[in-house]
Amino acid sequence: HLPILQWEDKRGLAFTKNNLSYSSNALVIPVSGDYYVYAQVTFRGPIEGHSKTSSVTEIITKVTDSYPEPTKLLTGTKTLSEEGNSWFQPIYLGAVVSLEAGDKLMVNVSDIKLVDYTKEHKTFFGAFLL
Amino acid sequence: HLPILQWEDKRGLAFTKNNLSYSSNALVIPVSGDYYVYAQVTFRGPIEGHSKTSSVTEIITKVTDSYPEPTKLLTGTKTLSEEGNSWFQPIYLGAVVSLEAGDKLMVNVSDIKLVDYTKEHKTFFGAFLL
Amino acid sequence: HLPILQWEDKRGLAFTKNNLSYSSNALVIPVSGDYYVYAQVTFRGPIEGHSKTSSVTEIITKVTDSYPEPTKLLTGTKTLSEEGNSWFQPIYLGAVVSLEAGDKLMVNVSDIKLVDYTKEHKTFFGAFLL
Amino acid sequence: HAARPRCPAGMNWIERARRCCTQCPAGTFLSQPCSRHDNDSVCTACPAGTFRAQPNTSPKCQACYECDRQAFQSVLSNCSATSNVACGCEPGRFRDCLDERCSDFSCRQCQPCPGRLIRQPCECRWDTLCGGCKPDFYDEGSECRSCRTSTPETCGKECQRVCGGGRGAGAVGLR
Repeated sequence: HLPILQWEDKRGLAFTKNNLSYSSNALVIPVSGDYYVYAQVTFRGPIEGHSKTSSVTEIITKVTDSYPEPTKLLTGTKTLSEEGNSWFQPIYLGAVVSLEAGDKLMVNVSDIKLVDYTKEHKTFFGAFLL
Repeated sequence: HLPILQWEDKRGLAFTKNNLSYSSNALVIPVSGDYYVYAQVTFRGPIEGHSKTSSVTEIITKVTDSYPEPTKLLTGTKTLSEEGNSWFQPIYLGAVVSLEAGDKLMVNVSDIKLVDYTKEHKTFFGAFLL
Repeated sequence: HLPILQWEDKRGLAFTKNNLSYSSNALVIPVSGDYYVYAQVTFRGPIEGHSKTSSVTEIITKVTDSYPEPTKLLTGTKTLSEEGNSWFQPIYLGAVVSLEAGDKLMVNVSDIKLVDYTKEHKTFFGAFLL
Repeated sequence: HAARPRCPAGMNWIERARRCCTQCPAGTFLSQPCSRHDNDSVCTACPAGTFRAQPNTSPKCQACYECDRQAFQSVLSNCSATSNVACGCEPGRFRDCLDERCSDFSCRQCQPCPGRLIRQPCECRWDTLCGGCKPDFYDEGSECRSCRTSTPETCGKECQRVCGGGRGAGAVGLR
């Protein structure tokens, strides 16, 4: 499986409420229902000593007690045509998904070294109950 | 007009509820109000035997009984600078729009052959009442 | 600070309601709470007599009475690899943020001359209370 | 939410029933959850176009992927109630993967290696690996040319070395 991003859930713009909690890199769904789930990851490169990046991928995944394998909910995958210069590329994803209480939501990325984690307003993740 | 995408509305992650229905390639609005409407289309190419693609476009359109022509609600259009290699390009759109009961929402694309329809988590479309 | 975009708030698809108002280029928050804030800016170039654009940036910013400086809420920034031809590039941003009554939301861009303001469905900005 | 006791193998915790209930077998989904009383899980076969590869208590089955016909993918195995579709490449093509996972790929034509030996034939996972020139072909720049198409005027050193015969026989004899 692709690497899973870790998130800040308290400081700065980050917060959790209404029992939607964050633990072990996942948002934990408190009550069954339809949620708008979204995430943006800003990728940037090149990374010295790192092979040239041809594409970047962000996936919002669900892990649930009712099924032993993670389920891909949303995927953003983009090829890059940056010729060796420094590049940055945001990928935004968002949609409504039906979730069960106890389900966990995570964000996977193709390469964690390419993620710009330096500013909370460039890479973020959230969900709200409709 | 640009080609209209067809959607799966029951299987897998897809669902409709609260009388928001899907018919003839359109979401049909059950009750007047403000809706957050969104769609992502993943485009990919090149397609052999297909002229080089210079840009891709996704438009969420409204058809309403009160006006004979479709109205463009949201447009995402992007030029491509991919040199012959295989490329992927997602376009996400989302915004609040005021809709009337009976209005129909559709997704048009610049070229249907360039749409990656193979996985439900890469190309999706939805709406919810605020 | 980066230039601030001006918006149409009444004509066409634009509207404000529930006391969410627009004044001096900003959405004004009527009641404290969590809002889903979003904006898309379509950038396009090149502009004659304008140096080559290496990247475009869109930032949704908050100005609040409780703090003298603007706060960056969401940022989308992307490098461009368009070789002199005409290019266009949308950037969509959206997320939930906690706001106070009286807070003002604005959209800043790296270069106002590159913004495609010609069509309301290509460049838009909004927010709704959860 | 309240802590959940561990369920025995083959059973999953059902929040609404507040008890462990039997998993539905692969190829089916939980169409009716067990209830607090005694009736157990009711399972229904996955509708066409969907699957569940593992035992589960899911409310729905997963939608099958589709092979990308525009990218010359072919179906290696159809989607069944218990497995997703598997996609490969049409004959004479190989996978041009987007990244190492190769979950996204297009199928490009295998290179033909004109006039060359084939060191490794084209397969779904990789392109043909061309070798040196075939017998009776000589190396000209990046191409292998047939001796038959050469003429005394065009037959350079390498051509003479490989093709020999009536062309510059003396030079060849002196080797």
